[in-house]
This record gives sequence, C-alpha cells and structure tokens, in this order.
Amino acid sequence: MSQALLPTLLNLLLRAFVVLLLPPLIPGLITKIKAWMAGRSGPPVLQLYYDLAKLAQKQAVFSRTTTWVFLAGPVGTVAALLVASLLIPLGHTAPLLAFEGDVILFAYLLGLGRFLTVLSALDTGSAFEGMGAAREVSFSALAEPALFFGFAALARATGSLSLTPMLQSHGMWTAGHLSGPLMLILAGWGIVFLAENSRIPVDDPNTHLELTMIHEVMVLDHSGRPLALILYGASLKLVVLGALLVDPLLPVLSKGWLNGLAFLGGLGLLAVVVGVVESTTARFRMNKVPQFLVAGVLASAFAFLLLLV
Amino acid sequence: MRLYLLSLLLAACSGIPGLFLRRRGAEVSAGLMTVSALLGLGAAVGVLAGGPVPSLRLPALALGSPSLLVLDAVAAWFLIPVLLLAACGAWYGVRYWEEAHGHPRWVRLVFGGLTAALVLLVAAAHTWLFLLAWEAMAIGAFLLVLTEDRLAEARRAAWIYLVSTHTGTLCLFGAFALLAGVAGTWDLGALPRGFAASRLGTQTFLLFMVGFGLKAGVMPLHIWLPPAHAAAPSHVSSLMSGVLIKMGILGMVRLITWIPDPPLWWGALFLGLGGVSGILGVAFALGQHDLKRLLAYHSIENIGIILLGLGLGLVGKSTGQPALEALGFAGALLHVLNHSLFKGLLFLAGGAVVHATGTRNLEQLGGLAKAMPWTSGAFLAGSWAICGLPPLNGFVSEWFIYLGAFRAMAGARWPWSVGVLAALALIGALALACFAKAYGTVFLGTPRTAAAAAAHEAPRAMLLPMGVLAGACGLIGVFPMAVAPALDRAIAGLGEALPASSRLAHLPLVTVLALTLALLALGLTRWVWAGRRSEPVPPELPTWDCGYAEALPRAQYTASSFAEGLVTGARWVLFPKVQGPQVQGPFPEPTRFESHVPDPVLDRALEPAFRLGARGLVLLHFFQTGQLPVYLLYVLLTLLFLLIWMVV
Amino acid sequence: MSPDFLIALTMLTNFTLVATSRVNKAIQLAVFQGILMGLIPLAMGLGKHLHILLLALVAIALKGGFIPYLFRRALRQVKIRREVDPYVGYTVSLLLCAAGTGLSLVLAHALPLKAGTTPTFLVPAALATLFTGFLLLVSRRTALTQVVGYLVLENGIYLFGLLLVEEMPVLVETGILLDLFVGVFVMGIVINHIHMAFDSTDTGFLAELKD
Amino acid sequence: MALLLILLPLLAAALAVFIKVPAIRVRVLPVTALLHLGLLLVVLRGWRELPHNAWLGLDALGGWVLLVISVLFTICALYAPSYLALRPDRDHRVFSVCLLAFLGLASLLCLARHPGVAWVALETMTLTTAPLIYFNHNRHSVEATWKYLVLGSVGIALALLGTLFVAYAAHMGSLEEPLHYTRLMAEGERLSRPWLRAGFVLTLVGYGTKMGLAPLHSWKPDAYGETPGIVGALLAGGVTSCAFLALLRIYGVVAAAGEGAFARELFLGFGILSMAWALVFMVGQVDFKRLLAYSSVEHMGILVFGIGIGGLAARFALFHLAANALVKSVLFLSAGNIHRSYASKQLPQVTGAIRRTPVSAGLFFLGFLAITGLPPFAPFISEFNIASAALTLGHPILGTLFLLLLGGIFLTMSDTVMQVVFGVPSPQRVRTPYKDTFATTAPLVVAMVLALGLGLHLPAPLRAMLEAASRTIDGAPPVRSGKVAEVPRGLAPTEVRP
Repeated sequence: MSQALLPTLLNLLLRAFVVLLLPPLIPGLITKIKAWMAGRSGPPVLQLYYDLAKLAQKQAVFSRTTTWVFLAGPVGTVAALLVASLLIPLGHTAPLLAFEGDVILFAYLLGLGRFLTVLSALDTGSAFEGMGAAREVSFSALAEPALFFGFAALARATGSLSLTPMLQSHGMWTAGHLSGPLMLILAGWGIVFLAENSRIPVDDPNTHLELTMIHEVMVLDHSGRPLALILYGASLKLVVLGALLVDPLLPVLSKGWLNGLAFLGGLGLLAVVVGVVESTTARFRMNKVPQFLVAGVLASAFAFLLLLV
Repeated sequence: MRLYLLSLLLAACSGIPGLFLRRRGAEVSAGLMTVSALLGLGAAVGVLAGGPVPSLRLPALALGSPSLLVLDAVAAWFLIPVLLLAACGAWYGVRYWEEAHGHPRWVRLVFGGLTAALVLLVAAAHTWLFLLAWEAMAIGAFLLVLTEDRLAEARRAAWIYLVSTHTGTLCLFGAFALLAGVAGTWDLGALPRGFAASRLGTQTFLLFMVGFGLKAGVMPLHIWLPPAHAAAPSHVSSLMSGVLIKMGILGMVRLITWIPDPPLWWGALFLGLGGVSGILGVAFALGQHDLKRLLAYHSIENIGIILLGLGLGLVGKSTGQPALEALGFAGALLHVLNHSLFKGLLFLAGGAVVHATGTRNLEQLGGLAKAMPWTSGAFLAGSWAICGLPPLNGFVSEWFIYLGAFRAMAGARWPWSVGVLAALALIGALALACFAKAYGTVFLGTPRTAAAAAAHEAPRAMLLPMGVLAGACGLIGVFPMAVAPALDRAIAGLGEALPASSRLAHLPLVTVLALTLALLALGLTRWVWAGRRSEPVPPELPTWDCGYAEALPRAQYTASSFAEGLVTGARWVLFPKVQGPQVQGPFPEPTRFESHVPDPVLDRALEPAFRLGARGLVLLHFFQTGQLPVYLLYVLLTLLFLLIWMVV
Repeated sequence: MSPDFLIALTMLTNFTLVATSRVNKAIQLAVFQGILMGLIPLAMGLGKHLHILLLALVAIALKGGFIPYLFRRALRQVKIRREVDPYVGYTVSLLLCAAGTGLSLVLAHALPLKAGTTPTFLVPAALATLFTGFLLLVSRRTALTQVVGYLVLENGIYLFGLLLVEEMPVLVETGILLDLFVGVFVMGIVINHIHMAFDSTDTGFLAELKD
Repeated sequence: MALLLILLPLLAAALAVFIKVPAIRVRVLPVTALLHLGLLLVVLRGWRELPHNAWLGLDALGGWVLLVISVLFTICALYAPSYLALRPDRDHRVFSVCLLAFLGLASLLCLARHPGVAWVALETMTLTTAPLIYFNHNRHSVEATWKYLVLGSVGIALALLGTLFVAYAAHMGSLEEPLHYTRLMAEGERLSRPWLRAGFVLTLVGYGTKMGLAPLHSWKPDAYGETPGIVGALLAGGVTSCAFLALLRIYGVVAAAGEGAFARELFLGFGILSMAWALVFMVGQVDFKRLLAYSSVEHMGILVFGIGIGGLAARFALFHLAANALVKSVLFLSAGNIHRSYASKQLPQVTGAIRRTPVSAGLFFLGFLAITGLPPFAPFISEFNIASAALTLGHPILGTLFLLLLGGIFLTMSDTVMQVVFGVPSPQRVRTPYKDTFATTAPLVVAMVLALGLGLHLPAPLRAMLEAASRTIDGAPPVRSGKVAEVPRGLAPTEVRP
C-alpha cells in the first residue's frame, strides 16, 4: 500500500511544485544567463517572484473602453494552462490524466488561452494591441501545423494517441531509424516553443511599445493582479511547452523521484539553452518570422515523412 | 409517427393564422412552431432512445411504394436541429422582422413551409417524395432569400441560389434515374454489392456528389452560399446555414447507408473535398468585411470538416476498420448537430447586430459589447464553439475526427490521414484568427461609426433563442456522453457492427476537465476581483497604450488590417483586390485604402464565363432575322437534308 | 398530245419562271402552268372518269381564270412591275432550279413506281416543280412572286396527286382543291392587308419582328 | 354521338356569326366549351367500344388529345369574356367565331381515322387561326399573320404530299380506299417502305412546321408574341397538339410497317435540336411573350424526344402533352394579364409585376417553375420519366444532353422571368385600367390546380387511356392491344407514377 502510495504522493508534490511554484524561476534563469553572457550581473533569479508579489498588492486599472473580456484574457489563459498542465507528463512521471486523444485537448487548451488573450488585447481598442493580436493569430496559424505534425509523427512512431506514451519515447533513440525523426520533431517544436513563448528571435519579452512586438504588446494595458496572472501564465507556458521538448530526451531512471529530479534538471538546461540562444541571436525582421515558423513546420512534417519510409 | 406528422402539419400551417390575425400573428405562429418543434423532438428522441422506427404507408397516392416516410435514427438525428432552429428562428423573427421590413406575414408563412419541407425531407424514403421535399425546400428558401426583392443584391442572390439548386436537382434526377434502373424501384434503400465499383455506380456517385454538394456548399460548388446567406433575413440565414445546407450532407449520409462496399477513392474524394472546403472556406472568410458573408464562408468551412469526418468513415468502411468508421461518422454527424447549433447562434447574434446598427460591414461597427452585452456574450459563445475550443461542443465533434485521423495513421494502415490532421489544425488556427477578428471588430474596442455608437440591446424575444442555442452548445460541450448513445444509434446504419463511440473516446474525462477549467477560471476571477481596493477607480480613464495620447476610434485595428497578414500571406489562393494609392511625401494627402476578397468561383470564373457564353449565344440570334424567305429556306433545307439523308 | 410532252412543258415553265424578272410575266407563266395542270390528266386519258374531268376543269377555271383576276387586282393596287433585286440572282436561281430537278430525279429513282405506271417521270416532274416553287418562295421579295411560288409548289403536289387520283379520288381531290383554295384565297386577303398596312407588298418590310 | 363533338362547336360558331349583341356573343364561348367538355366526358366512357373502321371514331390517343384540348379550351373560354371586356376597341365577332370553329376542327382532327380527314382538319384550322393572330390589326400582327400563313400553308402542303406518299405506299401494297389508320397499321407489313419513309419525312417537315419544331418553328415567336395571351395559349396548347397528333398517327403507321427505328431517329434529332434552339434564343430574351414561344418550341422538342426514346418515354410524352398544355395556358394567360397591365411586354418596361398584379405575376412565376419541371407539378412527372427512360433505355448520352439542355433553359429563362416578376415596379408609362380580378385569374388558378393534381395523382381511367394510347403510337394497332411494342433494352424500366 505505502509502496504504491508513496510514488503517487511524490508525483503529486512534484507536479504541484512544478506547476505552481517553479514557473517564475525559469524566466529568471534565462535573464540571468543572458546577463552573464553580456557580462552583467543582472537582476536576481527570483526577481519575477518579487514582481508577482508586488503586483498582487497593486490596484488594477481598467480603461473605459474595456469590458469583462479584458479580464477573461489573463484568467482564461492561466486556467487553460493549468488544465493543460494536468495532461502533460513531467519527465517519466505519469500525468494525472492520460487518455486517448488528450494531445488534441492539450493543443486546443493552448489555443483557448491564445484566443482569450487576443480578445482581451482587442478589447482595449488600441492600435498597438490590435497589431499584436493580429500578429499573434497569424503566426500561431503557422505554429499549429508544426505542433500537429510532430504529434502525428510521434503517434505513428509510438502507435499511441496519448501524450504520455508519445513523449516518454526515449526508446526511439535506441531504435536507430527513429532517432532522426525525433531530432527533427524536437527542432520543429523548439521553433514553436520560441514563438509561442515570444522569445528572441521571434519576439522580445523585455521591450515595450515597439512595433516588432507580438505577445508583449498585447498586454500593455493590464495591471495589478491581471498582469500578475499574465506574467505567471507566461512562465507556466514556458514550463508546459518546455516539457514537450524535455520529456523525450530524458532516460528512464529506476526511482520515481530520480525521474522528477531529472525533469527539473532538463528544465533548467532548457532555460540555459534559451538564454544562450537569446543572447547569441538577433531578433528577426517581422517578415522573416513566418519563414522561421515554416521551417518548423517543414521540420516536423519531414520527420513524419521519414517515418513513412 | 403521429407525433411526427402532427409536427409536420403544425409547421406547415404555422404561418397561416398570422395571415388573418390583425395583431399578435407573429406570436401565434411562433407558438405553433414551438409546439410543432416539441412534438417533433419528442418523436425524434423516442427513436434515438431506441424506440421503434415509425414509418408511414401512403397507398392512397399510387406511388408504387409500400412506405414513403421512415423516421429512422438518421432522420431523427437530422430532425433535431431542424426543429430546434426553426422554433428559435420563429421566436427570433417575431421582433426581428417587423412590418418595417415589409410583408412579414408572408415571411412567416414561407418560413413555416420551409420548415415543413425540411421535416418531410429528413424522413423521405421514396424518390418522388424526396425530390418533392427537396424542391419545396429549395423554393421556400429561394422566396425567403428574395424577401427584400426591392434590393438588386437580394434578387441576384436569390437568382444564383435558384439556378444552382436547380442544377443540383437535375443532377439528382439523373442519379435517381440510374439508381432506380439498378434497384428496379423508386424506393430508396440498400443497393446490391459491387454496384459501387461498377461504371454505373461511379456515374451515380458523381451525380449525387454534385447534386448534394451544390446544396451543402462544398467548395467548388459553394457559389450560392455567401450571397444568399448575406441577403436573407438573419433568422432565415440561421436556418439555411444551420439546417438547409445540412440536407446535402443528409443526402450523402443516406448514400453511404445504401452502399455496402464503397471503393477507397470515394473516401479519398470526400477527404479531398473536405480539406479544400475547410481550408479555403476559412481562408476566404478571413478576407470578408460583411459579417454575414463571413459567417457564410465559415459554413463552407464546417461543411468541409463534416466531409473530412465522412471521408474518414468511408475509408474505414472500405478498408474494414470499424473503429475508424465509427469515429469518422460519429464526428461528422455530431458536427452536423453542433454546427447547426453554433452557426444558428452566430447568425442570430449577427442579425441582432444588423438589427441594432443597420449595417453588416465590420469596418463600421465596434464597441458593441457595452451597448449589447447579452448579444455580445452569445456571439462570443458561438465563436468559442465554432473555433472548436473546449469546453464547448465544437471541440467534441472535431475531437472525434482528430481521433479518427490519428487512429487511421497510428494504426499504420492509412498514413494519408495525416493530411486530415494538418488540415484540421490549420482550419482551427485560421478559424480562431477569423473569429478573433470578427468578435474583436464588432464588439470590442470603441464604436467606429455613429450607428454603432447608437446601438441598443436586442429585445428579449431575440435574446431568448440565442440563450437556448448557447445553452445547448454548452451542454453538449460539457456533457458529451449524454448524446453519445443517440449518436451511436444514428451512425449504426452507416456500417456494420460499429463500436460505441463512448468506447473510442473518453468523454467523461472531457467533462471532468471542463469542470476543472470552469472552477479554476472561477477561482482566479474571484482572486482578481478580491484585489480591488476600497477607493473607487476614476471611471474615465482612457486606454493607457504606453501613454499614447487619446487614441481615436479610427486608429483602431480594422478587420482588414487585422486579417491583412494572413490574407497577403495567402494571396496566391485568395487574390485579394487591394486598391489604395501609395502614400508618399512628408505630408501625404488623406486617402482611402480598400481591400476585399471576391469569391474565386462565382466572381472570378463563372460570371465571366457565363457573360462570355451569353454573348456568344446572342451572336447566334441572327438566325432569327425576321425575313420570311429565310425562314422558308430553313424549311427547304431541312426537307432537302432529310430527303438526302433518307436516300443515302 | 402525249402527257410526257405536257410534263416536259411544265418543267420548262419551271426554268422560265425562276429566270424571269418581270412580275406579271411570272404570273402569266404561273397561269400557263396552271392550265397545263388542267390538261395533263386529260392527256393521261383520265377524262373517262367524270370526277377527274371535273377536277381538271376546276383546275383550269381556277388557275386560268380566278387567279389571274386576283393577281390583276393586286397588281393594280401595288405599283410594281419588276422584281426589285431578288435575294437570289436569276442565273443562280436557274442553276439551283437545275440542281433541284437533278435531285428530284435521284429521289424518284429511289422511289420505285408500281409496275406499269405511266407516265414514268411524273414523280420527278412533281418533285422538280415542288422545289421550283420553293425556290421562288425563298428567293423572291415581292409577296406576289411568293404567291406565284406557292402556286407552283402546289402544282407539284397536284402532279403527284395524278398518280393516285384514279385509285383514291376522294383523298386526292379534296386535298388538292382545298389546298388550292387556301393558297389563293388567303394569299389574296393577306396581300390586301399587307398593302393596307405597308402600302407595298415588298415582304422585305415585313421583318420587324426578330431577335 | 361523337359527331356531335364536331358539330356542336361549328353550330355554335354559326350561331355566333348572327348574334349582334357582343355581350351575349361572348357568353357563347364558355357555354359551348362546357357543353363540349361534358359531352366529351360522356363519350370517353366508351372510347374502347367505338368502331375503328369508320372514317371517324374515337380511340384512346384521339380521346386523350381531344380531352386535353377541350379542357384547355374551356379554361380559355372562361377567361375570354373578361379579356374581351378589356378590349372594347376591337370587335370580336370574327374572334369568337374562329375560336369556336377551331374547337370543332380540333374535334374533327382527333376523331379522324383517315390521314386525309386529319389533313383537311388541320388545313382548315390554319385558316381559322389566322384571323385570331390578326386580332390586334396592327403592322406587327399583320407581319406575324403573314409569316404564320405562308409557313403554315407551305408546311401543310408538304404534309399533303406526305399523306399522298403514304397513300401511294398503301397503293403499292395494293391497299385501296378507305385507308384509315387502323387498316394501315394492321396491314403494315404490306406497305412499301421507301414511299413510307419519304412520306414520313414529308409529313414530319409539314406537321413539324405547324408544331413548331426547330428549325421549322420560325413563325412561332412572332405569332405568339403578337397575339392576345388567350390565342397564344390555344396555339401553344391546342394547334400544336393537333399537329402532334396528326404526326403521331403517321408515325404509328410507319412504326407498324417496321420503320419505327428510322422515324425515332428523326424524332430524337428534332427533339434535341428544338431544345437547343430554344435555349439559344432564350438567352437575353427581353420579350417575355417571345420567351414563352421559345419555351413552347422547347416543349415540342421534349414531346418528340419522348416519342423518339419510345417505350415508357412515349407514354410520358403523351402525358407531357397534357401537362404542357395546362401550364402553358397559365403562362400565356398570366403573361397576357401582365401585358395588359403594363401595356408592354418588353423587359425594361416590365419589372416588379408581383407588386402591380400580384395574382397574375404569382401564377406566372408558379407556371414557370412548373414548366421547368418542379415537383409536384405535372411536367415534372413527364420530364423526369422521359429523362430516366432515356438514361436507362440505352440512350445515356442523349439523356444527359436532355438534362443539360433543361438546366440551361432554366438558367436563361429564370433570368428574364425573375426580372419581370420581382423587383421594383417600373414607372407606368401608359395608364392602364387593368387590375387582377376574379374573372381574369380564376381560370388560371383552375388550370394550375389541374396541373398540380395531375402531378399528384392520375385517375385510373386516364391511366388506362394513356397506356392504350401509347400502345397505339408504338406501332401496335389498338385491335391487338395486348403487348407493349417497346421491349426496353438494358435495365428494367420503372416509373414515378403520377
């Protein structure tokens, strides 16, 4: 009994920790890495926690043009991401819910978050936020197929329709003919990851009121707790999408808690990689971004084709 | 059967009292329609709950057929949206279409007739009756599109509709004739094995596809759909888009039930048509500025999704994968129901906007969410559902189809279904973009014109039907397992021994997650709400916008600018017409920029072709010169020709 | 006088008819042909039947008497003597007439006669006359010449009728006479009306209704 | 008894000549029509028993056609008084007399058992209908009448020659007078084939001209366009049916003689050509009466097409005769009303009729839908069955062509019709007193209801008559009325029974 209970408890603890507490750390890590690469000391790693705490105390200000939709953005996004986080395996620890086709639910929950964010941006009636919204939907239209081709390829490789077996597919590395496709999938998803989390080279999370911005410009008018939700949601998204990239890379370890640690390590590594990428590459011109995303689509589509032969 | 016939009768007669009553005629007819809907729904639910399949013999009309009306599960399944939307539309029309718009009595009469025709059509099991109901439906819809026949636009739309529907009917003539040649009877029923593979079978199938495709608005044949939906009164548009075009799907479903062994290429054709309609439909929707045209193109998109489902089912049927069959057909049929719910809802809400502001042009709307919160909520619900976002019903049906596609591929039997996956993903993303644009430009931001600023909330009689439909969307979305058994009975006829859809998809988990999502949202909202301080916020704050000074409504992102990126990205299929002078110089003159996306088939291919053909034929008119000797010459030449032909 | 000679004369008349340019000349020829029509049955020795004799006499009386009278009335009203540029030139019409005659020979060849029927080339003559009448109807402008064409056409039918008149008198005679009556009478009326409405009988004017 | 059918209208015509008072004279029309119809119904009860070897006699085919014409005439006659009341400017003595005479001659034709008699009847009909076309007495009506007469008489002359040829064919087979159809069909084998073929060609061209088969139809648009709607209805439904009947009789003989295939080929050719020609001239047709004329050409094409397909299609071609006559009467009469109300029949002047003359315009539109084969009206039954017979009896290409032409004709016709019926009424150029009244619309409604009824249900006696009639034209003489001549090739024929 206790043998069965303990791992489950551990798993729950890990999940609660990863989903609720960990996320703000990741952006902090990334910024720290970038600072180091730039030779600065940079803000503390826990900076985002402070910000969130402060924002939670602050008075939210609403423009007269906005309606309840303005609020639905951050709330809906975070809620959707939390639900999505229930479906995703963290490393080789099983998720709370795994069933056939949860892949689609997962993707559509992300879509729901995007939809609400876009609407709340449009609600302000500001030109900038409208522009951001337009770009968001346009680029996600390219990111979506990349994601799905990846899923398709994994489904074909693993013969399963559920996220957990798909992502816990480290076996593919050993099977030689599968490793190539997997790498391509991860490459495609890496691009999706950067785009969806509005990282350089697609977008720059640290600037404001700049015309090349996509995601950040949509949240200009949010303040107080809604803004806190948005920031938290962004970091949560890093974790959730990060899991997609990290999971397939992790080996299976003997003990459940080891697997948990491995996942955390992987996540940290991902943060480092992102930091390095961000500080070594420049942001694309806006008309280059679609090509970048199409590259992602092609990568995962090609992975699928490789699996056909 | 008694219930069904009673509801048929009531629907047919619902408009008649209104002709004579001086006042409250609308309410009376709406009431009659409601009663008829309740009766019909009773009958349908009875069948779908596993009750006996009622059928009616009409020996009095010597139509050479034992049973003419069979209310089987498929019929019952299609009957539900018909009656639901009809009743909602009737109540909606009470206030929406008043004397101001002209002859509402006739609109009500024809509306009732159209409903009756639809009710008759779903259960028709005999060629003659089928064609009768089919044409009655076509003419009813034609007259309703023509309601505002003073407007040239409405006349043109109605004419295009009339012509295309008649073309479809002629194809059906041919198809049914061939079918009867095989079956030896005009009863519609199962066909012998091997027929589908034969050459005759191919001809029949293609004729049916054109005939039904024209009605359903499958992409190359969709020409009538956008203008007709735009021109018709909104409650009619909702009925047309929600139900009428589904009758094409009904026909295809019937065809599938008759064919025991479809060839693989049938399914492939369905998938191809579905992909084209889906992607191009939503792509062209992105380019529209007319709210109702936009919705119409989305109907094309959803027909595409339904075809994808049917195609997967057919592939399963021909390759012998019952699971795939069940998932595809279930997804398709469920999407038929879902689409009629949320598209009906969207058209009603859009109609309320038109009713309030008098324009369908997105660029002249904006900020309506403040003036008409309920309508805005209804439209949001509809958009939410049509984008297939959980936890509303659109997601469930698309989910079935996704599962089917995954299964077909992961089972390593049929890798091509990855195309279906990609198509669905792309459609989903684009639909999301399109409805973000529609909802955002119409309801959010600030009003762009005085008309939009002066908008008022729709009367309760119009809000109630929207509420009903939105509720239905929510119910199916959150509790899909409630409809699963009915769905299984509906698809049971489409293949042999199909597994229950609930065994293939974990519907209860959807409920769990939906509720979790709702709870989380609720909790977060409470948390945010609790964050308000006691001292009131000065209400007159403009949008901060990084300190941008007082943004004018004109400065907002318009519908076209919102879609500009995607439209130009896809200009190699959309061919947008952009006209706007290059702005140059430090102080450019004020100028206009316009861009719109004409229909590829109608505006770019058919109309020029027909104009050309007509000009060519008019050239032939010189044969009728009016000169008597010439006419006599024709007689002489005919005579000589025939005599010579006879001799040699 | 042998019937063959008269028939040959008839065909000759056809050629002259299509070649003539003067309206009243054409009319005279038509009348002449009509009288020939009356004579042929007698020459064929069908005169022994009283009814055929009557038919012949009626034909002569109508075609030689009544019709010229009608035409003269019409001619007095409309001041045209010459055929103003016909649709088809005279030479061409002549050639066409010849072609028609040839064709009728071919057709007659394809239609075997009952053994012992004389004269043998009644059928080709009938068809040739028919085509000639048609040709006149098609190629001429003035209503009068067209009426002439119609009469010639009827002469063709009449000629063929002679083949049968002995066996099936009722059918043939009623038919022929009624046809004749119609032709002449109606045309006479209409010519008058056209004259009233258009004060000319150039049917070229009658081309306002068209597409 | 049967003779009375012929004499009654002729006597009425004679009576009408001597009635001075117009008000009374117009009453003669409906009375005679009703009497004729009643009488016919009485006679038809025994159409089987009537002797077939007389010069006159009623068989299924003739009875069917005469029934159609009588009903059509009744509708027109009921409509006539109100119409003539609208035209006080014109004296209608000749008009009424000719109408009645037409009915008598139609009866004569339908009762005729002898090609000669049929020919005489048709010839005289040409004469009597000419003054009807000339009713308006203006340049245009003169021109129309002139064309009608010349073409008609030329055609009829050719028909006479054809009849003589047939007679000569019989003569070759040493058959002597009286040559009534029954005998010709019974002795079919003995007829001389070449003469028969030539005779058929000539009669086809001759009667085809009166029927208005393209390209012999040229008088039709002018005549129909310039006459009152009532005459148009009678021409389109009556005269054409008569010519069709006369042609069918000869065809029956030809088929009985074993030359059916040859004749059917010609029929198919003319059918398709007529429909195509009609389509061409409906394109951009601004004159809705001429439009109807071309529609009539089209339906003549459908009739002969059906006969050409044979078998089931032949029966439904006969059915289409009735359907076409009924619906055409609605179309022409309502078009006449619209013409009365707008004092024009050209498109730019006539729009939005549904607002000016709601009932007539509505009936016009309904008639248009019916004539283009919308269920459940009668033409749908016939057109659908002809198409399906063509597709299943081994003429797939022709069947497809048939459907294509129907579609194209709908396309072009609907364009004009919709502009006429719907939209904003054009400003009235001439003030016209016309308003839709009960008298001007009730007959149309009756006709429409009849067309609907036929589409829904064909009473058993009529069905029996139709089947016997179709056997007659398929080459089997009615005495041997057992077998159906056509043995369908390929698939089993099935029919949507009205």
